[in-house]
Amino acid sequence: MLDLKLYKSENRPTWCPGCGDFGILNAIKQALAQLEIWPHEVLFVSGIGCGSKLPDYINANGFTTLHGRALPIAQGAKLANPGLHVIAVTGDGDGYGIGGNHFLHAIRRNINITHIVENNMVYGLTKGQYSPTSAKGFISSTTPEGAIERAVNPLALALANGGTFVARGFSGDPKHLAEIIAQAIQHPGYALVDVLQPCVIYNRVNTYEFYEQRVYKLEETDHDPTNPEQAWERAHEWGERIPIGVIYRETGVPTYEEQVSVLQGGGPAQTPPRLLTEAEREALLAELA
Amino acid sequence: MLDLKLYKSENRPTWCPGCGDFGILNAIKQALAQLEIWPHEVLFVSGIGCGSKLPDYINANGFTTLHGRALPIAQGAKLANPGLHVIAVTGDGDGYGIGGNHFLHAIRRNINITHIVENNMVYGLTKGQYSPTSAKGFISSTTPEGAIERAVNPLALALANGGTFVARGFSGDPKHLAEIIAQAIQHPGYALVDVLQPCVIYNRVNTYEFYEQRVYKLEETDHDPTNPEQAWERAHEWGERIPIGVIYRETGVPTYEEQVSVLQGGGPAQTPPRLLTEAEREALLAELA
Amino acid sequence: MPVQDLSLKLAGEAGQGVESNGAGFARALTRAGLYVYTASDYMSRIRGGHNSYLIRASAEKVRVHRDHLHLLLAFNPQAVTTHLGELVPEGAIIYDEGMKVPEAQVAAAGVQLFPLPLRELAEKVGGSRIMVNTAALGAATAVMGLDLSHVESVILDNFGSKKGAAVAEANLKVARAAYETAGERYADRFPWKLPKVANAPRRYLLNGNQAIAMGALAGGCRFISAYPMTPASSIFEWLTAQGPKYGVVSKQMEDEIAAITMAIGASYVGARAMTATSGGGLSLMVEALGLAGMAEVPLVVVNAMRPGPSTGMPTRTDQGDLLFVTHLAHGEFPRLILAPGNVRQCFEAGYRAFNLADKYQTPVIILTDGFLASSLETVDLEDLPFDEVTIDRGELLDGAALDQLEERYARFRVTESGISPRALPGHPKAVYTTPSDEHTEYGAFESEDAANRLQQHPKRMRKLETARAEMQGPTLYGPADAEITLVGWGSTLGALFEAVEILNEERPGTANLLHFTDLWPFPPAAEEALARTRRLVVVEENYTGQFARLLASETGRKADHLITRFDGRAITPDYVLQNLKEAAVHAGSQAV
Amino acid sequence: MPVQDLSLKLAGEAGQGVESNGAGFARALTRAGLYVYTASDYMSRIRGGHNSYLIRASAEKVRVHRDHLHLLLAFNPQAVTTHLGELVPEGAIIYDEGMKVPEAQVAAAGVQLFPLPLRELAEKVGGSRIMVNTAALGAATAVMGLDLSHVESVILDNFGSKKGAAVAEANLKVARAAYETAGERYADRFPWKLPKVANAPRRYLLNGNQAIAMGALAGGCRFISAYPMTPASSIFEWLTAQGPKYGVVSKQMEDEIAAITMAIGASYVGARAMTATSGGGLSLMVEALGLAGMAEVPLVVVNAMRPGPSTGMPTRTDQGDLLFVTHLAHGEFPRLILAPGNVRQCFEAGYRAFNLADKYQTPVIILTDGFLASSLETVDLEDLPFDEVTIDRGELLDGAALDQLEERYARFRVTESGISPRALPGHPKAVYTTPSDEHTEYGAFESEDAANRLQQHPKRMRKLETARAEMQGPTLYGPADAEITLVGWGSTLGALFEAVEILNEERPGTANLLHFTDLWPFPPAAEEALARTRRLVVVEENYTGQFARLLASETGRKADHLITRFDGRAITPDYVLQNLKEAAVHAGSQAV
Ligand SMILES: Cc1ncc(C[n+]2csc(CCOP(=O)(O)OP(=O)(O)O)c2C)c(N)n1
Ligand SMILES: Cc1ncc(C[n+]2csc(CCOP(=O)(O)OP(=O)(O)O)c2C)c(N)n1
Ligand code: SF4
Ligand code: SF4
Ligand SMILES: [Mg+2]
Ligand SMILES: [Mg+2]
Repeated sequence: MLDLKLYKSENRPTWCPGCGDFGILNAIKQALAQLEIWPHEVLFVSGIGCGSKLPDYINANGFTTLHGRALPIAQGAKLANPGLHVIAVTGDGDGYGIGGNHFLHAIRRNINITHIVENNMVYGLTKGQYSPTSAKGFISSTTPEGAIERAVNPLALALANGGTFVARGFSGDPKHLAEIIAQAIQHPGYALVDVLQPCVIYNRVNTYEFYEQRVYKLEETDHDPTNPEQAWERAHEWGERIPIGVIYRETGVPTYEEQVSVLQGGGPAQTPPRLLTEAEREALLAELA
Repeated sequence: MLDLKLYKSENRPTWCPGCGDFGILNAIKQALAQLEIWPHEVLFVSGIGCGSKLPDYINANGFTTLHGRALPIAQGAKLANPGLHVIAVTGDGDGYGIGGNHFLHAIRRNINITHIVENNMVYGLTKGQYSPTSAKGFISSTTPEGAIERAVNPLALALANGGTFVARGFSGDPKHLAEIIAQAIQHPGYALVDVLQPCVIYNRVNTYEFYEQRVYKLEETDHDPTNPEQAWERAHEWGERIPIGVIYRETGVPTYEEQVSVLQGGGPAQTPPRLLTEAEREALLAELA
Repeated sequence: MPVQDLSLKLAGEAGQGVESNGAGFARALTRAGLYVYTASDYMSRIRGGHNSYLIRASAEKVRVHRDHLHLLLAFNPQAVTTHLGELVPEGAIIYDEGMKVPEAQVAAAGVQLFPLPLRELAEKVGGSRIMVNTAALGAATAVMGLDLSHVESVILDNFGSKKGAAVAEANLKVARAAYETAGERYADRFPWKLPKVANAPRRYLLNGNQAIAMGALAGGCRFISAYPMTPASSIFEWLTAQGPKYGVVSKQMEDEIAAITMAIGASYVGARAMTATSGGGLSLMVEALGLAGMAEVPLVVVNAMRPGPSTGMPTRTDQGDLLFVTHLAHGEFPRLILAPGNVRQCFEAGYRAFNLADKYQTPVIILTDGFLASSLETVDLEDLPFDEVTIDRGELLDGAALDQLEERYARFRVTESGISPRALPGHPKAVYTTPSDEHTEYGAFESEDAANRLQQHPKRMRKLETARAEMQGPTLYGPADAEITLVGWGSTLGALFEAVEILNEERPGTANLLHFTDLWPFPPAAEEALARTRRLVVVEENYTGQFARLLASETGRKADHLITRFDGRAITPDYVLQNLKEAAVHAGSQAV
Repeated sequence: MPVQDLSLKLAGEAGQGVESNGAGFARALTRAGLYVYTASDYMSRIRGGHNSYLIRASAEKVRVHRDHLHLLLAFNPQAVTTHLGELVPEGAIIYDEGMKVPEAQVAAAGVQLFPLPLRELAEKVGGSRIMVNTAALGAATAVMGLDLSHVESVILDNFGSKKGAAVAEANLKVARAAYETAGERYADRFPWKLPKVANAPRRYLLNGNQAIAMGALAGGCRFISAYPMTPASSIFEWLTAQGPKYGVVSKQMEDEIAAITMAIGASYVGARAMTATSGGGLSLMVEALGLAGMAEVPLVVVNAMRPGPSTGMPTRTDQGDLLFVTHLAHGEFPRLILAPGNVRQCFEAGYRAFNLADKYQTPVIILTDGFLASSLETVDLEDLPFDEVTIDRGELLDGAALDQLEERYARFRVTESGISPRALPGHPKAVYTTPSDEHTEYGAFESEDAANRLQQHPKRMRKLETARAEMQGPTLYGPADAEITLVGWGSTLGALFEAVEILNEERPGTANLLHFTDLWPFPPAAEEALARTRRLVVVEENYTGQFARLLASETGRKADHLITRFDGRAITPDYVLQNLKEAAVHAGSQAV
């Protein structure tokens, strides 16, 4: 267990007081400390949004990128340097809205990264428009008559697309969340942690109270996370009771990088580029003669 | 039943002899004739790819757009003029690869369009790279060691995302396909018809023979397309036996347009734009004084 | 001692209501018969962070804010330290008497302190600490010598129906109490008073984004699909809010690509459709803009600029997208670019863009920026010229015309103007396809034939030449013959206008202003206008002097001097004057 | 009657192997000691449609193809009608004697018909109709007076291992049979012969895309993520194929946005990473290019141009993206643009781009086009200068340097050059963040502070000025003092070079060529080079004369005359000469 102070950034979070993002930040630090991952051994890649400011508030390598594009950047970093722990941090708009396509394909690609989604079911940073996970009927500046679409169910999507680690946490229970994040980091392959995160300013529906009254821990039930049918069922439970914990875990699936021949000795960022040898040049030239 | 000749285009298809796209074209004409939809009453919106050339080969309104962007264009056309039948036609790369995000969100939005995917499990027009639906291990110019990702399962994705009409056809059985397409057009809401389409040049795996040996029709079984569990199960059947037909159908779900107040009297393209009345101007100005 | 104008600023933390109270106060001043101009300054965060809101008011038309303040309403200590330097001597700071302020420093600046029991009044009289703002505004009203009635009317409007009469009543009480206390204590000590204007006509307070949206609505826009992005979101949100009343379909999409392509789909079948975005959003829309160009689909896109590159400074202002917009997308196609300079021009751009898009069947881009998007301006009725709005759909064939069609309909008929008569899908006589590939007159794929390409590509490009003839401006403000000509475009209009006024007041004939709103195709009148100028000083808000470069490539005329600003703040008259004086010294001002 | 050069064309339907046989024959000619240049012409479809493949061969270096043919191998009747006009008098057509040809028309053109039992030979001797191609090539070899051995060696290479010796054997037999028959019947009647070259050094046949990819590999590129798009795919496919041997990670992504952002991620942690795309793909990459600019991530992007707008003409060529690439993305950031003109310059651009990207920590864009991407050129060893390849990572701090760091590491340190020493993530002494928002020297968010912005934005932009000093060219070809100077960039090099040669042959001193490969930042040597020119004729493959406009805005020098081509075909020497002659008459040539 490393010292939590290691991860203290000199920048003070600009989140609103009470924002669920604080709990997520704490849980992440907790998980890193517990797994003894040093700040220089991890790279956070985030998008744009309230939650995506997280890398600024933790002492660790960080890259705050573009709205929706954290996942391919994280995957590129991981393939180039598999020695780094790569953690993508996105909002719900970021990860499931504009970034939906990368989400889809990252799941089935199974590169060994962790994806933490700060799912406040609203667009926080741009001041309260509805998001893909907003409930049907959610009223916002762009849905004055209430959201019409069926909300995205990220867990079901991940399952439908062959995800190998699918979990949900709640920012109001950072200890439990830290536990899930630690498992996600340890999981070999793409690991989704969807985090229920109250936005105390723009989401008056999915509040702390809303969740506190509903969430229950899967570990405290007889849920078998290796059973796809049970996972599919739990992924659809949303109402009086909302499950948190590891919904699904498939073991023994090789990661993407394990299946690429040239990555077996490490990634290209781990050795400095070099000039071609005489033999290599000749081989290339011979093909052209 | 209208005369099939109505839909005859003066342009000759440039598809390779034997291409599965011919069967799809025929099935579409058949469905239109059967439903008595005249060429001017329908708008085909396609992407870019071999299959997306289809609007050029049928006498009907057509718009061949951008790779991956047929769905939002089709949705915009439908919302602006709900009087048109709007049919989106895309390839698998087009619809599930680059267009994956629009696919995701079109499903849950449930605008009343039909989406026909010419799923040849390969990139045809660009000469044979693997696609999101290519089987794991598929060898192509960009996957010389075989595709590593788990293939996209479009049916499962549509189900996980709240799709209300999810079907699969086979271009080698255009009569059956026409039947499915006709049902899809009649379905109120977003209707997905994923079509197994052999590419005789670049896909040596998923050939006519491959399918002919495997496909079976759901109508000929006791499959209940209104049962979500059965649908989920059938969506995952892929191997010795491959189901075609309507996998899932949910009735009674209002379309998106039915839930938008201003669309109740028709769409904005159906009435010419007009100047504001005195009263309207005054109302606007009053808010600013 | 009456002044022409008075500037005050509200400043405090985000979440303290700086912006909403500032806007309310600006409305009260407008109702008092004054002209106001506001400039807000806020951070890319929801709570916390320092925000400020400047209001300049005058009995005369105000076109821009200035760098100096007469009055500061400080809601926290940081407000004082941050803005003290902006206050003129004898200017004053209104603040809660419980707050610590650096008195010596303030005194050294010659600034007065007007402590007041704002919080106490809010709590005791109003029953809630939130009303500290109301108290401060009541106090400001008093020291500026204004009638409280206008503030009261705004309070009633804001709370009257919404939050119930009780809240309104409490706010009214707080305002009056502060008004009285401040009036007694400080009214005499504050040297500036706002005039009481009798019988002013009704005037209107709105920002550039509202004006664009209203112009668009007036021009028949009935479809907007967008994705939220500061500082463009308010166009989308305004149209969304008005939607149900006027039949506007409004759709937030999954991303900007979906937003613009959905608008293309809507326009393709005949709706007047638009989207609005900024920076990264526009970058994502590039491919679709090329599609609209090739498919000849009318399309209106608003790009509200903010400092880049990339995420940059989301809540600030900039004019750094000009050359990007002029050249965006692979290949070549006609596009039109309008850059309005004030509320009136925003309104005009709103409806003109739709007429131009329909007429030339191609994308029209309105370039605005964070400053113009959010600054409130008081305007007269004539500046919202609803009467001038026309709806011109160009060569659009209606049902009757199509019924009479004798030959086969050729959607992409080659014409001299480049404009091909357009039929909307749905008529039996005009069944056609539109490929994004090169195509024939009838819309058949033809990405091979050189002869066909030599017909269609120039046909499309000729629309640009046809459109050039109706591109307006540049407009000359100030004396026809001046020593220097300031050249600007878009939102710097107000600042440059006033800079010219000041220069000519100091010494008549010093300067004039050549201001561009229509940027592309480059207006044909530019060359002649330039020919009559002497020393050319281009002023713009970017690093490389993009307009100066465009001017050079289009007219061959190089700027003699370039004044730039790229720190995310709007150019003010003061910035221009100072740069002109410091000329070669200051970083933002380069001899070219 | 020996000639300097001989041009032949294979033509038939897509799927008839026109391209693969053409490429094989070009290789045979190269092995025979000749220089070749090829130009293929194919449609955006997989089977059917008319394809052709032109090969120009000579004992001297060949830089481009010409508009005329000496020999046509016609695989279907359409081939004859389409290409008859290209044949010079006494030129000949080789075709199967069963095929109908318009004899009168051919005769009227002074062209000879060489019917042969190609199909019969293929079927009887080879056992398969597919070998008709082989038969035709055997026949061509004979009439051109070439030894069959080189064709035989290529057949052996192509089939020897792959499809088994039997197939190779059959093809060899067919080739020889056709060679003999054609030799007997027609060799005497064909007036041109290719020289037999003794002891030619080993030479290499490759296209521009292969050269870029090979240059990149030589320069240390070990990561490519891309999305297929004609005509860029072959770069990606070549590196993918070589990947396992050289340790290149290659990844096809879900779209171009994912492709470029994945490359940014790989480069961020230290790999030399690239992507390659075209048209619409580049349009989709715009936002990410801005990110790389802001985040100061080295990145190499190849854009292979094809005619737009939008999907346009996917299999054709164009130079229409220049100004788009120069200005793409909102806001301002430094980018470098290289536009190689031939195989050698492609190779050089391949590794130079990586050195420049690392040195300036910003995107470098290689502009190529459909023509350069796919035309095969015979080059000498010195044109693939592996020995000149260097790997210069610029100010990259290695582990040792970081170990010794004494102060806190400032990733975005403000320096005079604008370049900040870079550490890769992973070292305990250099833990830092990079926001796409404006940021401090240490990488903390700072999208508010004006003073910080005034440090960081100019810092980034200064890199452009630093880089300008090492931008190469333009290169002057031909006499220093000429009546007219042709100005071109990128892939038109060969055509303009030969046009100048022809002009000066006709009348010495007529013309020279100023060719640009480094386009942005605009090379400082341009002004001086231009000062020594007289009449300036800019030649480029787009409609609006984009380079001419860039030239005007960067140097103030306007072109005297503009020759453009935008029908998707490459500019040839003939096109230039004709346009110069017709000057004011021809559409593609405008006085400006
Ligand atoms: C391409 C692009 N489009 C839009 C934006 C504006 N934007 C910034 S954050 C955001 C959404 C934020 O929502 P979410 O991802 O859920 O994060 P949250 O703020 O709720 O944590 C948007 C639309 C942007 N920065 N870039
Ligand atoms: C933005 C963009 N990227 C890439 C391409 C090139 N491209 C054209 S079609 C295609 C893929 C075709 O595959 P699919 O969608 O499965 O259609 P198919 O040809 O197999 O019918 C690609 C990558 C393009 N036209 N536009
Ligand atoms: S707006 Fe919502 S999500 Fe953003 S910081 Fe505030 S509480 Fe958190
Ligand atoms: S390449 Fe494949 S998909 Fe394309 S036309 Fe040929 S057979 Fe059909
Ligand atoms: Mg959110
Ligand atoms: Mg396909």
